Amino acid sequence: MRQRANRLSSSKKLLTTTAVGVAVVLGLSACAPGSAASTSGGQTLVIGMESEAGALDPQSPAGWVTWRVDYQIYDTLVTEDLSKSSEEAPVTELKPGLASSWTVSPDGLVYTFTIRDANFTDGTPVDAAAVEYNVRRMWDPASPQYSPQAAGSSVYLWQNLADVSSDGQTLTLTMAQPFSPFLRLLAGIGGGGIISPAALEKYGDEGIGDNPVGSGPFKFVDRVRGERITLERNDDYWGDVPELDRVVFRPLPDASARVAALRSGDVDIIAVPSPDSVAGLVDEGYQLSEGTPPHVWFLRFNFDNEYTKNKLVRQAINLAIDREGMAEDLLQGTANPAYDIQAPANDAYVERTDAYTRNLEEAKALLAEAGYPDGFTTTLTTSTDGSGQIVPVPMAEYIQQNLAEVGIDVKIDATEWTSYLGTYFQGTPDDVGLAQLSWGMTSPYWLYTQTSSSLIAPNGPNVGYYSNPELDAVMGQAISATDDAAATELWKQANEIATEDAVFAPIVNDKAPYILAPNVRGFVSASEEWYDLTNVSLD
Amino acid sequence: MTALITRRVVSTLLVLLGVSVVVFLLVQLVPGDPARVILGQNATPAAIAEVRQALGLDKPIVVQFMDYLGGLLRGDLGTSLIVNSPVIDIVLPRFMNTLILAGAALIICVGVGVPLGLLAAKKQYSVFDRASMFISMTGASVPVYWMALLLIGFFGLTLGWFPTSGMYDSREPGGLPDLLLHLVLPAVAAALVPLAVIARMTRSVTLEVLEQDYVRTLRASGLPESTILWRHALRNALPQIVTVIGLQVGYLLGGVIFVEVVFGWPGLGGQLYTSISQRDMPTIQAGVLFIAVVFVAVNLLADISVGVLDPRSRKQAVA
Amino acid sequence: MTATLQKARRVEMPPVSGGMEHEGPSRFRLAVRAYVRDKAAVVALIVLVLVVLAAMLAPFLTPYSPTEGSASERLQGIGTPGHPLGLDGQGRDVLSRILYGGRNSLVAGVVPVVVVFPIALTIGLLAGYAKGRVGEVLMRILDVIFAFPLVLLAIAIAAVFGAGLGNVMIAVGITLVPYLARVAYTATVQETGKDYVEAARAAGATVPQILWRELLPNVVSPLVVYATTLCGLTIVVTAGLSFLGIGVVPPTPDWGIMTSDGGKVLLEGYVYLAAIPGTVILIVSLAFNLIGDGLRDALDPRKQTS
Amino acid sequence: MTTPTPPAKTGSPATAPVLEIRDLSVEFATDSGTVRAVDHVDLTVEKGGILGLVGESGSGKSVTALCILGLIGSRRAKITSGEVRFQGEDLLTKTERQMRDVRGGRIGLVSQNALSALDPSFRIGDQLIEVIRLHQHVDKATAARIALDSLDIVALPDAARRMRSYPHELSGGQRQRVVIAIALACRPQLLIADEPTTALDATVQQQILDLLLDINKNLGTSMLMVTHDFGVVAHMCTTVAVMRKGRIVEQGEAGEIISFPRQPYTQGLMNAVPRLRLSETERAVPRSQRRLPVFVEESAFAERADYATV
Amino acid sequence: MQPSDTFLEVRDLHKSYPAKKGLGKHVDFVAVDEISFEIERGETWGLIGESGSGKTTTGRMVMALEKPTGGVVTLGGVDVTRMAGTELRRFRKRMQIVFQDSGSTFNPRRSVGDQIAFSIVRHGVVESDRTRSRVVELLERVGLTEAHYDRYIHELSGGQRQRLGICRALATEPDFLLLDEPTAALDVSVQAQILNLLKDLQAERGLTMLLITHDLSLVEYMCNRAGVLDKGKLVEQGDVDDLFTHPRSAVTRTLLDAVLDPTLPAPDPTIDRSTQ
Repeated sequence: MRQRANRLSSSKKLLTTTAVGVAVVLGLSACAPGSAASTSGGQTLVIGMESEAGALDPQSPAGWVTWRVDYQIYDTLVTEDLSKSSEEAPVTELKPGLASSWTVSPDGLVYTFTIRDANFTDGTPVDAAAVEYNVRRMWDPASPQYSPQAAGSSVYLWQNLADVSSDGQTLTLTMAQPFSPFLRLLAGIGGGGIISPAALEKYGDEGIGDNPVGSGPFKFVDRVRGERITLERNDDYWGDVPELDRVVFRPLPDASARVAALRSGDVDIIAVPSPDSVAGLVDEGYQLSEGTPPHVWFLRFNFDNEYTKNKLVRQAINLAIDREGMAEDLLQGTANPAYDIQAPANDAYVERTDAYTRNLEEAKALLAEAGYPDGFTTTLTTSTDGSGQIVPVPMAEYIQQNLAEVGIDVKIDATEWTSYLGTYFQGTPDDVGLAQLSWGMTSPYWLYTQTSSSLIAPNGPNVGYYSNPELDAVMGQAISATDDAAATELWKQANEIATEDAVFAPIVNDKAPYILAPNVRGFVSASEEWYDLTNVSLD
Repeated sequence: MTALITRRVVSTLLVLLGVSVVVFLLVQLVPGDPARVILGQNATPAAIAEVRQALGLDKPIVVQFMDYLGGLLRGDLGTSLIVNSPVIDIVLPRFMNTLILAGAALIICVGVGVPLGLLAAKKQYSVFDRASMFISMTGASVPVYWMALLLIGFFGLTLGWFPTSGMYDSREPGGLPDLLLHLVLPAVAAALVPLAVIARMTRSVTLEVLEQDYVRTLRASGLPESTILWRHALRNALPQIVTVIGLQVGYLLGGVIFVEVVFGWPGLGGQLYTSISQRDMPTIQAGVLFIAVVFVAVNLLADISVGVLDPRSRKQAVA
Repeated sequence: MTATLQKARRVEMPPVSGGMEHEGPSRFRLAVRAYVRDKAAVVALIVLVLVVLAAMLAPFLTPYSPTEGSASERLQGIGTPGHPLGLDGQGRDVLSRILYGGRNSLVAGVVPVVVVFPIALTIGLLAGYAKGRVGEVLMRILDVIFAFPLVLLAIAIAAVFGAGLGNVMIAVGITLVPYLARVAYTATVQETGKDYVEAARAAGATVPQILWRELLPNVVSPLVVYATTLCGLTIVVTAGLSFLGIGVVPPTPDWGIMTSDGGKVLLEGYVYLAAIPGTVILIVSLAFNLIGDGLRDALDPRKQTS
Repeated sequence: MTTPTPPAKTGSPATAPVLEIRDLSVEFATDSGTVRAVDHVDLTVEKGGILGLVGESGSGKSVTALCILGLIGSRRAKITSGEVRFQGEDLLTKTERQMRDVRGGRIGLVSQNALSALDPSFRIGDQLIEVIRLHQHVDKATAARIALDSLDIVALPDAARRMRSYPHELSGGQRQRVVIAIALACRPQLLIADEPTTALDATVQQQILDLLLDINKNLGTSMLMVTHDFGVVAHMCTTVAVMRKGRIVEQGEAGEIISFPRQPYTQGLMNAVPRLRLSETERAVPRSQRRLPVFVEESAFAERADYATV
Repeated sequence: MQPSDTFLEVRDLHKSYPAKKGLGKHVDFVAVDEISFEIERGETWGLIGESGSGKTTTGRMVMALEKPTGGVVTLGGVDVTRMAGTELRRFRKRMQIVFQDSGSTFNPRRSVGDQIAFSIVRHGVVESDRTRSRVVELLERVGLTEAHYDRYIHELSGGQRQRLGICRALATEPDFLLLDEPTAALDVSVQAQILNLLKDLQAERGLTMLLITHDLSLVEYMCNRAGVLDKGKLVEQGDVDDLFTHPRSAVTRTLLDAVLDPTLPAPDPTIDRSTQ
């Protein structure tokens, strides 16, 4: 995968990026008051998660649920500012993490990080060598610590890396070609978390997940599988020391059980409340916290399908779907209608209400123009459950009813989540016009993963067999751009092309609602799938 | 007697061997690729191939089975696809929790079901008999998870008597009292169906016993009905009741999955639920194996205690 | 020694003066009469017939589709005009879903039992009569399947085959084999030890004749009774599998799915959504149990008195 | 036609009878209506006497015997008239609690199925001790001693060791001895023996009957012997009552009735049985030409009789 | 005894069951120990014994329902113990059995007529279209009627069940009938009828019968010759009149003493005891 690098020749723009401004902000917030609650001593926050977390190894394959715990334990070199809500900052800002600063060479090939003077919670120092050790675990098959699982899960992050070296607190990463999404990818899930090499040596690949050691704001205490993961404050944290003494993550896979646990006071925060419980809970005085994470619940068109390969049909379908109705009625306002392929939590977001607002007349006209005045029959595949899928079947049924209004007869083929993922990534069968999934990143690079002709299934997530040389070219330029602003512009351009061609039908963006007990303070829903707990306290 | 036990133990071991074969085959039959399960959305063909090799999935199936059996004998049940740690570490603690829950439920089943059945038999055709049998028949027809939710709603939320989830308090995990408090609702929910079955079986077995000739001898000796029921009828019905209880343990171990999910009980059932949705086959394999082993063992135990309970089989008479 | 000596027991006859009927009513009529004596079983049968009819005639009983609804009308309770049982979370008519759902739930409950019945009967008969090595091997194989708790095995098999009504039925069916076969086996062993089998052998009957003419009628009866009660259990188990996401796939209407969907909002106060299908499952499974009890009497010639 | 004959005084001291049954009727509700199983029956057991109650299956003899102990037990049975006077008290008016003292304490029962009359799950000794302690309110050791005495009375070999045996470890005859020991443990004034030797071999039957005779002689226990066999009556009874279809057809001193049966039914019962010891004239007929007299025809179809087996 | 027309011959018949006593030590349990006797054509031979004496096992071996561990049984010159499979099934036409409890030998879920008809069809006794009328003839012969044909066994009284048992045994027109305690569970009046019936049938059809019983008076009534079985051994055999008047073995004497005759005037213990 690393070898299959983007072949666009690098541009010559020179730019050095520093993060001084961000550091200032950090310094200010460190002095901010908020110690009032911490006098009470034993502050323990209990979070009801929607499912059991996986291994607490940030470099092994895992979903958001796991990463939400990892995020509290591990630092990444670069991180996002999650202290601002989505309203304040629709797109999260990058800020220094374990790297206090960094430079990028003008050709965009060499990244030099200055590693912060910090310690892992096992007492070993954080230095560039430690970070290099982590990188080689994911990237270098020749290194003793190499793990295929870690490599497989971080493939997009390290695909262009050519070399890594360390010297004291300085880490140098050399790319085979410019890769503009790199910093944002570093901040996210999929390989960014830095583990104590001593702990990795001690516990090994299999043990580290149960004995996680990082340098984050909380340190791991214990884990009773299926029952709880307990973290406690890292008093020696290099950044803001959290106000909470302890955080307990409890897996409660059943939505009703989560709500019941919140009501009975067993937990303070719950994720993914069932939409129907939200209004009642708010009435009872519970707090609702929502954001706009990089999440798109969308349909993929199959470009091998007789009907959906027709652009007019794709546009007609887009126009026939009632996104407002779904968000408000079916989902009770827990999601926003999606007006772009990219999520709003993304620099390349372009709101295209013109392309996506419901218009049945126009949809019918387009269908007639395409030669299907009476509509046609096709299949929509989706899962019955799954991470981020909200309530896939009722949503699919909703779309089924919308499309029936323009004469399109949709058959729903719903399978259980893991089998669905398996078949989804094998590519969409010819007779299936629409395949649903929810996904998204704060990096616009996400568009590339979905539409590049080099990533057509089964070689990548482009399961609709979309291939557009024009789009490929623009995205290639965006990836190798060395100027952030220029890259963003290119991504927006790519975005427009995809929208115009109606590659997808984005439906909704999840608001990722959390319900908090009345006494929870300082919880912020930022434009990300995970959250920062350093500022959270209990009354 | 000794011969009988030996024979039963040997046949149980054979059954267990069969069980492990079935469990292994179960995984082989699952469509889809464990490597794909591991890597999820980020999977690329190269990464998948690499992971497959790391897991030994590229070996012939017979070799895989021998590896699996060898592992079993060493107590190695494989590595979880999702959590990347030895399955035994995941399954064993949760299995213990399931045993706690199932054990508590069993105590309720036996403690309530047997007396209920005895009394119903004693008062055959009375209002008490008909009512308790109707209720227990109803109990056997109620979907467990539905009952569990009702219990949560009423005793957990409306009355607030019991916690609704987990095994211990989240903030200050207490010792045994805390555990017992958390145990009440899930144990009751899990006990319901087996309780109904045990009550019905106890009733019919007791009725049979009460028709025996020796009961008339006992009555003619002037023994009070209560002594006849609780001492003699129970004692004679016990072997059959124990057999039924042994079989109900199977239902308990299977049905407990619903209870664990709804009550967030960190047991094997909840783990299986998670593992099934994650297609974590080694964990499913181990979990199913554990439960099957317990079930087989419990029934072996039931068989043996039936032998001990019945004086007639204690000394095998020469035919 | 045969046990005949012990078995001989004086049965005191009542002082009878009644004459004899020349032509008694047919066996079938007698069986019906024995069944009818059990009032609960009669009510249960009527209820079940009504439920089956309602499921078959669903399109005539309700104007609404079981899979389509309007999200703007969601979650309206019992007594909503036009929707006597209310609307569910997708604004679908609950009554329609109950009626159409009956088709799936009843099929899921009955078909596995009906399909497995002859298989289990054959296994049980052969194993029970052959005893010896063949019987031993057959029963050991069944023991292996039996070692897995019913729900768990159904879950595991459903996990292998994937979700869907058909797969669930296969899973449940496989799980039921050892249960039914055991009953058939036990009955066969018990009957084989009885004098009439020996008498048939003494009369020169061949093995197939003994199996078919002597044992079968005596083994089938308890098996039918047991199978009937199993139908109730399968409906509940199938419903449970749907709850775990490995049963019937939405939007297919099915009582299990409806109960589990309804369960999600049970604690939000929408009790009716789970209570209605839950009650229907309860009633039907109860009906199967009671019918089983009634059949026990009806199929017992000793209870078939005129 | 039922004329209750006053008990013959020959050889027995003139004292008040132990048991007097007057006008007893019992009805059973069956599917096909009410059946009167016991029809205005009068019976008397003299103190120290043995009354044989003889009849075929369904004649109501067992039901009559069980009525005395209040053990008809079936919900379908109902005593519609009469009284059962035991030592002057009417047992039918007693409460269940009072009856418990009578049962096992003052009246013992030896029931017909020797093989199944003992609780298979308890040791012989424990079953005896339980009854003894119930009625005599003594400690366990004393009860054990009394139990052992009882087993000695019934001549159970190796009684001390047998106390620790389970019923299945004993032979049929031994079991019946234990049943008798239980019935006798509290020295009842009356022993009801309901076909005590059915299912026992002929030799064992004789031993048991002789045991009962010894008990009658040595302990003075009065007995009600329910049987279908005139051989048994001839062997041990002082008086006899012949029952048919719920009624007493003939009653009187045993020797007299056996020698001169007045009722054809009684004659039939006696003559229908093949006899081992034949007179010379009987023996003169070739075996192939000998015939047993048949005195009653079976009903065409049996009716359900489960009520009668209480 | 004059040179006889032997129909059934039992020679050195032996049956032992392997039994485990303790661990490892095998002590075989001998049920029938080398017994020999002969039955003449048309005769009723009595086999006397108490429970556990081995008489039922002997009967089962004679009927080839059980394999002896030694010895032979010849019936009409044919060695029964050597037969198996179809040959044996065909041979069963010639020998039939009447059990103590004929009720239990009828399948509770099939009509009794059908079951009797089966024997007739199975052995091709008459043309198949005559089967039913043949069964009815037999029913009537044993004192039942056509109305009983479609009945189920539980609907009939003990005496009727026994008649049916006899009826089925006769269906194949056998030469030999084994009677295993045929009246032990019957009331005296019914017992008399059955015994008379058996006698009549024997005379009618020239049946050879083996009567197994513990009741000496039955043997006295039915048999000219008999043998006494004790603990698997045939302790004595011979002419009944002789056997019962001059018993040579202790067992026989005990058995004789145990018989209670109602009309025996001499040793009436009742009067003795009650006067003392």
